[in-house]
Amino acid sequence: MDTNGFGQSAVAAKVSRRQLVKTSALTAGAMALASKIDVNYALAQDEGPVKIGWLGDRTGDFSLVGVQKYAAAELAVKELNEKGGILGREVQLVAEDAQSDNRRYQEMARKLLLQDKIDVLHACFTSAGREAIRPIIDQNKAIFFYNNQYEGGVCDNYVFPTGCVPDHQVVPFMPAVMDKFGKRVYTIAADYNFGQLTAAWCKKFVEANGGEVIGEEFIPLDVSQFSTTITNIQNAAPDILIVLLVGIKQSSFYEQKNSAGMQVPMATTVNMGQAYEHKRFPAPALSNMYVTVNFMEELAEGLGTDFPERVRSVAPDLEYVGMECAAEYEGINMYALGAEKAGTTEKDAVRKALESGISFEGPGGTVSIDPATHHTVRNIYMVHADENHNIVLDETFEAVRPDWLSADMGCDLPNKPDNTQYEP
Amino acid sequence: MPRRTSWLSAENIAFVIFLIFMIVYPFRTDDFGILNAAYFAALTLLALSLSMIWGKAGILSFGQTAFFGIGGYLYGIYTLNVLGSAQTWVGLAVGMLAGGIVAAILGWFMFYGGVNDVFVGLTTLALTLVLQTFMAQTAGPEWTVGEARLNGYNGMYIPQLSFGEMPLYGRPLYFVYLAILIGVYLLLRWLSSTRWGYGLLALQENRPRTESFGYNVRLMQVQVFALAGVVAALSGVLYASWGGYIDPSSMGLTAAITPVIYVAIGGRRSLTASMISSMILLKLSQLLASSAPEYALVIFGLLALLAVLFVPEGFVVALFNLIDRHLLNRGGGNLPGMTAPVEEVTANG
Amino acid sequence: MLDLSHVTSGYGRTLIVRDVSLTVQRGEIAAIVGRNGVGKTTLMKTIIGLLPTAQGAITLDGEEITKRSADARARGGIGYVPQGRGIFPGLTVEENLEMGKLINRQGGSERSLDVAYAYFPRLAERKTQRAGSLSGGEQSMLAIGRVIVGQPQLMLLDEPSEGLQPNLVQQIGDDLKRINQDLGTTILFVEQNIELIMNLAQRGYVMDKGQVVRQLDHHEITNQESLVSHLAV
Amino acid sequence: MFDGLFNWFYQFQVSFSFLLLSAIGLAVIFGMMGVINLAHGEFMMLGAYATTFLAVKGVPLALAILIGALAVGVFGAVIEMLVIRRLYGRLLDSVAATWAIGLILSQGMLILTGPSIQGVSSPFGSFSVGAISYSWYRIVLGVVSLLLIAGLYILFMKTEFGLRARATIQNQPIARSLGVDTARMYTLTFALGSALAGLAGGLFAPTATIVPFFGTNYTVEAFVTVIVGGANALVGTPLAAASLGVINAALGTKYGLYIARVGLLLTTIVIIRVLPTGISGLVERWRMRPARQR
Repeated sequence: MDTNGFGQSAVAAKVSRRQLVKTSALTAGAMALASKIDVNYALAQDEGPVKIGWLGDRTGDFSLVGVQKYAAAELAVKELNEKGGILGREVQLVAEDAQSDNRRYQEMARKLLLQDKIDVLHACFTSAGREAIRPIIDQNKAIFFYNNQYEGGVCDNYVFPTGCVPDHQVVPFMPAVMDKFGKRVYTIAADYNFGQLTAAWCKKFVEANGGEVIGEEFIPLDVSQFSTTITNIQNAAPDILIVLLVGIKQSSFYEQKNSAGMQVPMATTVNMGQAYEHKRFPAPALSNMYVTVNFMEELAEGLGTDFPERVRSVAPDLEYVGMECAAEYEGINMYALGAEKAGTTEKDAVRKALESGISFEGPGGTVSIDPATHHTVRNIYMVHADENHNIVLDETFEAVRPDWLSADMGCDLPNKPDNTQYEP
Repeated sequence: MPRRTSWLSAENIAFVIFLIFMIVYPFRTDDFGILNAAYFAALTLLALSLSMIWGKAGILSFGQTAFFGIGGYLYGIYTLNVLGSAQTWVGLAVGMLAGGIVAAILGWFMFYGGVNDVFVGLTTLALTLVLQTFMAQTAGPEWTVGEARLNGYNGMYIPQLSFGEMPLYGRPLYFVYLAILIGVYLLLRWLSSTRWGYGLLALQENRPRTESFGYNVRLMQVQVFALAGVVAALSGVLYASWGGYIDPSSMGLTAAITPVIYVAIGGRRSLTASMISSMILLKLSQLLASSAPEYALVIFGLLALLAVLFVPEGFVVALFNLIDRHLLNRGGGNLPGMTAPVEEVTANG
Repeated sequence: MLDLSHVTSGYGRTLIVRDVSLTVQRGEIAAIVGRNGVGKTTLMKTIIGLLPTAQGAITLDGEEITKRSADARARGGIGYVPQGRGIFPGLTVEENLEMGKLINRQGGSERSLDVAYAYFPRLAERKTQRAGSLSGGEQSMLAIGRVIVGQPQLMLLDEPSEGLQPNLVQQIGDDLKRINQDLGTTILFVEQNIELIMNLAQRGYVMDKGQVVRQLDHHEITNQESLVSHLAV
Repeated sequence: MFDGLFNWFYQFQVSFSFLLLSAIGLAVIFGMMGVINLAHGEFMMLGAYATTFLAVKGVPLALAILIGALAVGVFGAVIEMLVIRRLYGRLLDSVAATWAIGLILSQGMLILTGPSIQGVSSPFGSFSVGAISYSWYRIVLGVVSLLLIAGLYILFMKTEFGLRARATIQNQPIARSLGVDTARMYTLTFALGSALAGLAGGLFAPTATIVPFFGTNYTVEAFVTVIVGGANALVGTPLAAASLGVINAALGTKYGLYIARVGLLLTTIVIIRVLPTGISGLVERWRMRPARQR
C-alpha cells in the first residue's frame, strides 16, 4: 500500500486544466486534480475471496427499493458460490447501508474501497448518491456498477450503468402511447436532475413524433399536496399525462388525482417498476398508468423465470421484486462473467473484459454491455395497470440499444477516456 | 465565572490526550482510517461552530448547515472558475467569507429585529429549508456560474485543496485538517476567555442585565453569529474538498439537526466536550450504520434521549466535572453548566 | 395556625432563608418586616410551596405540609398574593376571579365572585376588560379579590404596597382589615412600608440576612420610631 | 366566472385545511408549554398508521380516525410523563429530546412494519364544477378544520379546563398558587396536542402514502404555520393558515408549486422579522392596549 499519502503519480496526461474544464460539462477541475492520484488501490489481489462491495439504502427514504436490491445481491452471491465462485474463488458480499444519505455514501464508498479492498462496487439508487461517490470511484480507479434506472448520460470509464435509461424507456415508448391516446402531452416531474432531464427527453420525442407538450410542471421533492397541479392539468385537458414523480412524498399524487376524479392515461419511466405503487395504493389510483421496464414481478410467468421465488428464498419477507432488483442481480452476474473472462480480478483487466461485450441471461431476458458507453442492451417491456391494478403487458421491445451517448455525444470509452455526464 | 487559577483541569487534560491521540492515530491506521478521520475533523468544525453559538451565547441555530452549504458551494464556484492550486486556498477564504457575510446579514436581520430564543431556531431552520429547496432545483444548464454548474440535487463536483500540482490527500490532508480544527478550537477558546467571551456568557443568562453592564448585546449577538457562520462555512469547504462534492442535502433537515444532537450529548457549554463528542459520535454512528443498519438510528435516538434526560450538562462535561472534583480537587468545577439553573428548581413542586 | 420551625430554603444551592421559626395565630394579622433583600419574598414563596424547603418543617393547622406541592397547599387553604400582584394579564377581570374560585370546588361551600365585587366595586365595572389593561391599584384589588373568592383560611401577601400611591396604600390596608374582620381570614404579610405596617399589623417579626432577628408586639409594631430603627438602612 | 371563483376558493380551502391540520397539534403544545415538539410529524405518522390499520381491518374510516387520534393522545400523555416533564425550563433540551423520540418512532415503525403498508382510499368520490372535477374529501377536510377551530375555541374559552390552561400559560407559578395542578395541565395539554397530531395524521392517511416517514410530509408546513401564527393556537394558527393558504393557492395556481413553496418560506422569514412573535403576538398587542385608548 501507499504509505507516503501522496501515492505514486500515475502517468496522467499533461492536459491543461483549463482545457479540461472547457471540454467537460460537469466534472471540471476536480477530476483533473483527482486523476493525478493513484493510491495503488488497483493492485491485483488474486488471492482469497472475491469481494463484491454493495452499498445501498437498506434504511431511510429509499429503502423500498434498497431492500429489493440488497436481496438481489444476496441471491446473486449465493448462486455464484453454489456454482463454484468466481475464478474458483469464494465470493464474499461486503455490504454497507448508506441509509439514503449522500454523506454516508461517500464515507462508506471510501471504506469499502480503501479498508475492505473490494474488487467491485455495486451501489446507489438515486443519481445524487451516484454523483456523490463518482469522484471517489474515479480517484481510486475502481469498478462501479450502477444497476439502476436513471436519467442517462454518464460516460465514465469506471462506471457501468446497467439499468434503464431514456434510450430504453422514452424512445420506443413515446410513439407507442401517442398512437394509443393522442398527441397532446402534459408533463409533471420532480424538480431535480432526474425529472428535468427525463422531461427534456420526453419533450424531444413527443415533438419528434408530431406531438405537442401543452404543459410542463416541475414539483419540489418535498411537496406532497397536488390540488393546484391537478386543477392545472384538468384545465389543459391533455391526452396523456407524463408522470415523473419521485419519492414517497410525491407518490401521494396518485390517490389525490384519483379522489379528485381526474381520469387521464398516464405514462412514466419509474413508477410501479421500482416502488410498486400499484401494490401500495388501493385501486384504481394507478389505473391506466403505462411504464417501460426491464422487469417486474408480474412479468416473471410470461418470461418463464422463477427469479421472484429465488429472491424470496434469501429474503422471505420481501414485498415486491421490481425492475431494480433484477438489474442488481444482472449487474453482479455480469461482473462475474467479466472477471471470468479476464481470468483475474485485476481491475483494468476486468474493465477491458467487460468492454469486450459481456452477455448474461437475466430475469428480463438477455442483457449485454455496450462497450462504447458501458450501458446495457436489453429487452424492454411496456406494461400498464388496469383498473384493478393488474399488470398487463402491451408490447415488448427487444434488445434496445442505448446509442445516443455514442452516436450524438461521441462517448467511446475504450478509446476515449471520459468522466462526464452528458445532457440532451 | 470560570476560575482561572490553574490550567490543570480535566478539560485541558482531555484536550491534550485528544491531541496526542489525533497525532498518533494516522500512523496506526490504514488509508481509509486516515481519510475518514480527516472527514470527521471537517464535520467536527460544525460542532465547534454550534458549541460557540449555542453553548457560549445561548443561541440555538439550525442554520449552521446552511452556512456549511454556502461555504462548500462558494468554494466550489470560485475554484472552478479561477484555476490554480494556490487559488484553492483563496477559495477557502472566499467560502468562509461568504458564510460569514450571510450569517452577519441574517444575524442583523434577526437580532436587531428583536427575534430571540426559540424563534431564532425556527428562522434559521426556515433559511436552511429555503436554501435546500432552491439548490435542489438548480439542475438545468441555466444554473451555471461561470464554469461552475450548480447541478441541483445531484450535487456539484468540486476541486480539492492542493499544494502545487498535488491535491491534498492521505496524511498531509489529514494533518492540514487537524491543524485547522485545533487552530479554530484554540481561537474560540481564547475568544471565550476575553471580556467579549464573558459578555456572551452573561447575555445567555440575562440579556437586559448584560446590556446594563455596558455591553452592546445586539452587536455581540451578530458578531458571534457571524463568527459561528465563518466556522461552519470553513467546515463546509473542508467537507466539499474532502469528497470533491457538495449537494443540497447538506442543508436538509437531518443535516441541520445532527450536529445539535452531537453537541447536546457531549455538553454544549464546553468547546472541548463538543469537539471530542462530535468525533466519537461520528465514529459511533458510522459503526452502527455498518453493524446494525436497521437499528442504528433507533440506538442513536435512544442515546441522545438518555443523555438529555439524565446527564443534561452533557456526558463529556459530566465526566470532566467528576474528574475535577474527585481527582483534581477543583471544588466547584470550572465549567459553567454545573450549577442547576434556577428555573429548574422553582419548577419542582 | 401556621407554624414554621427551623425553615431553611433558597434557590438551588444558594440558601437565602436560614433557620426561620415563626407562628401565626388564627384570625390575626401578622407582618414580617425588613429591608430589601433580606429574604422576605423567598420566605413567602417557601410557605406557599413555590420554593422547596431545604430543611425544617411547615405545619398548617397541625398538619405538616412541608412536602406538599404549591397547588395542594393552595387547595388546603392558603391564599397567596405575590409581589407585583401576579394577575393574569391576558385573562379578563372576571376570568381572573374565576381562577380564584375554582380552588374551592373540592371542598367547602361555594362563594360567588360577588364577595370580590362587594369589597372592590371597581372590579365589577371592569369585569370584561383584560386584566393587563388595569391600573396598578386595580390590579392590587384584583389580586386580593382573586384570593378571597377562594375562601382561604390564611392569606399571604408579598409587599402589597409596592408601586401604589400613598392614598391607595391606606385604602388597601383598610380593605384588608375589613376582610380580616368580616371573613375571619388570617393574614401574614411582608412589607417595608411603615404606614401600611402601622395601619394593618397586629404583631410581627423582623427579618435580616435571611433570619428572624426579633419579634415585635402590638406596641412595637405600631410605634413609628421602633419600626424606623428596624427598617433603617 | 363562477367556475374560476369556485376553483380559487377550493384551492384556498385545501391549502388552509392542510396547513391548519398539520400545525394545530404543534401549535397547542408550543403555545401552552413553550415546547417545540420535533416528534410532531412522527405523532402524525402514528395516527395515520393506527387509522389505516383499523380501516383496513374493516373499521369505518371516521371511527378509525377517532380511535387513532385517541391512541396517539394517550401515547402523548405517556411521553409527557416519562420525558417532557423532566425538561421544563430547558426548552432547547426538549427540542433535542423530541427529535430523538421522533427518530426512534419512525425507525422503530420501519423495523416493525417494513417500508410501507397498504393504504385506504379517500371516501366520498368527486364532483365537478365546469370542466374541473374536485375531491369531496378535500371539502370534508375543510369543514373538519373549521369544526376543530370551533371546538378548540369552546374548550379553551368556555370550560374550566380552558381557563386553567390559559392561566397556566400566562403565569405558571401563580396558577399553582391558586390550586391548579399545573403538572397535570401540562400532561393533558401535551396529550391534547398529540391527539390533534394523530387526528391530522388519520385525516391525511387516505390522501398519502403510508410509510414510516409519513410525518416528514407535513413538518415543514406545520412549523411554518406555527412560526407565522405565533404562540396562540386559537388565534394565530387559523390566521396563519388562512394567510399562508392564500399565498400558497395563488402562487401555486399561477406559477406552480416551486414558486408557491419558496413563497411560503420567504413569507415566513419576513414575518419573523416584522412580527417576531407571529400574528398572535400582533393581535395580543392590539388587545392589550391600555383601556383609555379604546
